[in-house]
Amino acid sequence: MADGGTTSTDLHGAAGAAHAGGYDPMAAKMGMWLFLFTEVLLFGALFIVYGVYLHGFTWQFQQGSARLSIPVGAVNTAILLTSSLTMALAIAALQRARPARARRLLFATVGCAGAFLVIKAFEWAGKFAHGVYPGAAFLLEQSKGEIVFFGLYFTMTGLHALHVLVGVPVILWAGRRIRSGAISPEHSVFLENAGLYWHLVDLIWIYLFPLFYLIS
Amino acid sequence: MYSGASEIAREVDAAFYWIGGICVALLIGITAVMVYFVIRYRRARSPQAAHIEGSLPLEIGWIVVPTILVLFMFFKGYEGFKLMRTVPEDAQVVEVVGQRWFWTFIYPEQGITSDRLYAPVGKPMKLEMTAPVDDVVHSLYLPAFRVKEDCVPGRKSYLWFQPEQEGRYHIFCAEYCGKDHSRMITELVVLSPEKYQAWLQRKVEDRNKPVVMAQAMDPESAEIKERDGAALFKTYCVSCHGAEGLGGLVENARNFTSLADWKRSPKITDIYRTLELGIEGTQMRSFSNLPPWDRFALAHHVAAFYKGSDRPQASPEEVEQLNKDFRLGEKQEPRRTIPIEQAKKAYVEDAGGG
Amino acid sequence: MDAAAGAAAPNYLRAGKGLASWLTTTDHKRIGILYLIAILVFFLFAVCLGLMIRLELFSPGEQFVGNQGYNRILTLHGITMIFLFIIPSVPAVFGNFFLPIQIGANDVSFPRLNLASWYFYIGGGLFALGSVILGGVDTGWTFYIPYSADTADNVYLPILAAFILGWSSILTGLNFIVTVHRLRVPSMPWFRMPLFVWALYATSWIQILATPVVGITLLLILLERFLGIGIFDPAKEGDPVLYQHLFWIYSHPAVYIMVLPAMGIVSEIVPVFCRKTIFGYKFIAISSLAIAGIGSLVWGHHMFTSGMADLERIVFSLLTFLVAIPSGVKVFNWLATMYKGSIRLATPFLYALAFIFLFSVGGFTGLLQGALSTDIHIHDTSFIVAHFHYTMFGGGGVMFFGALHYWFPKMFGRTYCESVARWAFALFFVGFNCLYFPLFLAGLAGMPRRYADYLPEYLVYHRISSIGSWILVAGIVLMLANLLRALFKGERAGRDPWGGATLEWTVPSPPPTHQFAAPPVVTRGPYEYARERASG
Amino acid sequence: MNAPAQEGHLVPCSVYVWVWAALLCLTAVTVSAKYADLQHLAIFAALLIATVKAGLVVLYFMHVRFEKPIFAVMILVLLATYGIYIGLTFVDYANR
Repeated sequence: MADGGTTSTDLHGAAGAAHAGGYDPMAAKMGMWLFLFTEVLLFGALFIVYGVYLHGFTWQFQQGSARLSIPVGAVNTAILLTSSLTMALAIAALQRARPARARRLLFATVGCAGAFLVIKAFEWAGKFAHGVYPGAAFLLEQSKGEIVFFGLYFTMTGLHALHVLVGVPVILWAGRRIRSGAISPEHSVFLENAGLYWHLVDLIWIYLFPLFYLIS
Repeated sequence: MYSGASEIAREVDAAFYWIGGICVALLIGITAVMVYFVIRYRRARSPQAAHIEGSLPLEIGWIVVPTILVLFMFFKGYEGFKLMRTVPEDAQVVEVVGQRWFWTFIYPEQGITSDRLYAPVGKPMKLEMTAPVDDVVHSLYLPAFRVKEDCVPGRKSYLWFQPEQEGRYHIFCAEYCGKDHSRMITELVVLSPEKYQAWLQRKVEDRNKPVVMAQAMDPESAEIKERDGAALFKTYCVSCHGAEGLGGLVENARNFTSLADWKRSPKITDIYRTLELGIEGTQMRSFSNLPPWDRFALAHHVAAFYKGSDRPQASPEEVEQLNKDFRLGEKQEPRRTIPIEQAKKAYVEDAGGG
Repeated sequence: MDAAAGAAAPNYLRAGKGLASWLTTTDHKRIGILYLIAILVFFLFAVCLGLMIRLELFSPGEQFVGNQGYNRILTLHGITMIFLFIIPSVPAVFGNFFLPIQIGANDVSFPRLNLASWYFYIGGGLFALGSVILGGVDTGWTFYIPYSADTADNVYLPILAAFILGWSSILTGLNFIVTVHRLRVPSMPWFRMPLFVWALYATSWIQILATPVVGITLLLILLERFLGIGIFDPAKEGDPVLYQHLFWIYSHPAVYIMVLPAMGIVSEIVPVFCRKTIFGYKFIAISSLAIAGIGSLVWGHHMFTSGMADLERIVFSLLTFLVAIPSGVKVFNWLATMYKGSIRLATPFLYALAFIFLFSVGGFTGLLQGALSTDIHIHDTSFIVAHFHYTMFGGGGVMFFGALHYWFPKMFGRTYCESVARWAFALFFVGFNCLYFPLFLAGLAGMPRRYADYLPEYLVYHRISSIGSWILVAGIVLMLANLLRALFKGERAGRDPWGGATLEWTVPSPPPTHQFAAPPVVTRGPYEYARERASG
Repeated sequence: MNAPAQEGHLVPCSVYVWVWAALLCLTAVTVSAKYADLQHLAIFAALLIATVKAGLVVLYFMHVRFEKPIFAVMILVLLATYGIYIGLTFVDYANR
């Protein structure tokens, strides 16, 4: 890279490479970060909604929170944190030119994602079985703040689960590209970006967990 | 612009003149300089441009001076706003409900309602506003008094004004609320204190006038004829049921020209019942705020849309049942049976819960 | 001289043949042209809707579309003009075409993503048009809750349209930011960038930081309608005002997405036609960032009557006034640039002058709306309608056409008929003021906005305004006809017809697909004329 | 910046493991803090811990500590903007 990390403030050095149609991982990474910003704000808007209603319905939110199982949430948190570790280690392994190890770590990440989704599915199914879902007669009988609490719970954890779900094929695709050699220690930005995305999914959960499970 | 009709209006107008004056002066200045430069420095007269890169003092100048100007403008706007939000202690409270697509003004002390806002000269009026929780956002706008505030479903808002002379003033809905937004117009009627008291008195008596069932059931009776069912229909019903009573202007609004599929029956007694209770789960809400006689007049007007002669008639038992259910024959205490009970309850719960 | 260069490498228009070569192109210039075509089509569609609005308001009472028809037309006019015309107009067309050239690059950082943005745009546009086929939508472009959760009209399509268009906008912004950071030629430090690039850079940040908020908010409406989650439903004690907060967190900064790039173009045009370097380059550059920053602090001024806390209204009023200052800095610097210039009154410069005037009218009337007491009177009246048409159309729209005239020779290699262009401009300018100025007066007299019908006392304002709309449309038609004719029959344009000094004027007209065989070397600021050529 | 030869700062794997361990510990802390009687401070304590965790993820897992400063600057722009959104919204709700 023309960049070479020689200047710390100016990042224009890659022009030469780009003129030759070159590979500019710094651009790709910057683009990924900017994309993640939009994800942060997507959830960020929901966190604002959450904050406003927590302020207005503190007591009802606590009631709603009491209906959620802390052990389930805590286990899911641990699983996601672990998946982030395996993801980081996978990138480290690739950088040390150990693609097989990197792929194994990626599969571990996918395994964690699967476990997370399965637990989440059981959790939701349990809620549904108890009549806690938007529009359910049982929920409509509860205090108004609880309806909003569960409206937010399903919206936010649902959107988060959707992000986990999207992450799985991305990681599998990265694994495939490692095998085919398209991702190599020299051309690893796709994997790094997948990692950034995955860590963001983890990061959002880090906030979702206490806000929904731990306020009762 | 309307002539200012109150102290708030004068305060707002003063802000308009200050801010607008500064703006117009600046706009004229900018435009004049621009036009002058274009003429003075056109290529024919000024073939060679000077090389000027900038000037720090000028830049600082046109950052600092506008900053001072806009802070002054902010302050001017703030002054009038403070006045708008400081309600005098002796203000008379009128509750306002905005609904699709009419206004209801409730005088809580007298327990009466009106589709127009009446106010006495010289008395500060505080409007406490809301909208039913199943309705949409409206906004009460009194241009002559320069005041406006949204009626948000399930929440309360307020504004106040003090009329200074008798007259009639427009009230608009300023927040887009759907089909008949542009027809959600009513009036503020400012009366002398004596006339205002007389108006209140008349409304209270009307509200409490016992119903004589025999007359109420007869469309040709003097009492029913005297009350203008057509005008009431135009105010409260037309926007959903249409001037021809064909309905369908909002979802499931009934067609009055047919006898088929009435939720209750098309008998006068059941139309009255619907006016009293509304129909759950639809936009048809209770009109129990209207005086009972008005409701009968309205019921007869609605019934008259069906031109056939086979309209089912209420039996004497049914008439008596209606009388008993709503105690129509008794002289009624001033009461606050108003369509927004529900909305208010929701609000109270909300305030308590928060 | 560009004949020789043209012979060496085919220009981008001729680089591939057939529709497929256009629909699969990753050339930023071709994508710019794709946007131009689509945006003009949507613009003309929305102009027709606007004409219908003015016809309905020609007289009080129902004219020909009725209340509900009016509400639907008004909504579609708003959605189309805002999401499909004015937000993407300058960045997607001229940003795509000229941003890479102006910084000496051969393309944006992510060319394929760039094409994907265009497809997102078209997809969103089709969704919006699809809602017409399904009978239209009557929520207003703001989709205010609870109305949007309650109306019987199909709001799914336009909301999905807005969501998809939001992503198109985000991806374009993302692409531009990375491009500016990574692909500037090494000899162009930040403060040698053309001011158009600065403006686009600031705009891109707004696109990234504000758009997601409205995206998720609109999705919440869908969830509300579909599942009844109750987040905004007053019957479940949701708060409609919170929706308004979230909506305006995006939609106020969106105003600067519409107008910042236009300001960038004015900053390009003014020095070129004055043959003089721009006055206070750094202040104009920084003021773009300042507007972008302060623009995210002021959304609440759309809600002064919504029942927000009084303190919140005061805070937002104060912050609103701050945004006037960087805008003022720009206007004053443009005026100072004209001082002792050598002004050539060509069509692009006329548009720039019109921008300065119209945007000033819009800006100054904005101050009346920023002040609390005056805004409470004019909020939701036709004063607001006049104000935002002066800023959006008089700002963003006018400079879209200004840019079209300025860069037309570069984009298509041909020049248009100057005298016809001036006549069209005159009609445009007269019609514009005739159309929108009376609405200020009507608003001051209390005429609420979004009224399909009105009291007879407002007749005179509406009558003049409706007549103005015909003059304006005549101007637009004449302008576009002139450009269309030039496309086929215009004279060949040279490399640098205006005597511009930014990098796009150093490449042939139209540019070849790879405009720079080697990275150009920039040795001076973008507008330094006085030391070199005497005339263009 | 990814090619090992140029990077010059391959992060030792042990760092990741330590961060992971810290994250798990903090999760345990936040769960147990719930049972400590913190009253209305609880939510702030939970948010504080979550923010520390988020900081660890961003700095180490997401490599911001080892990237060029421009990334940190951009993240600060994001946080400032989001802070404005929250702050100005709450000026309203805290004063209703």
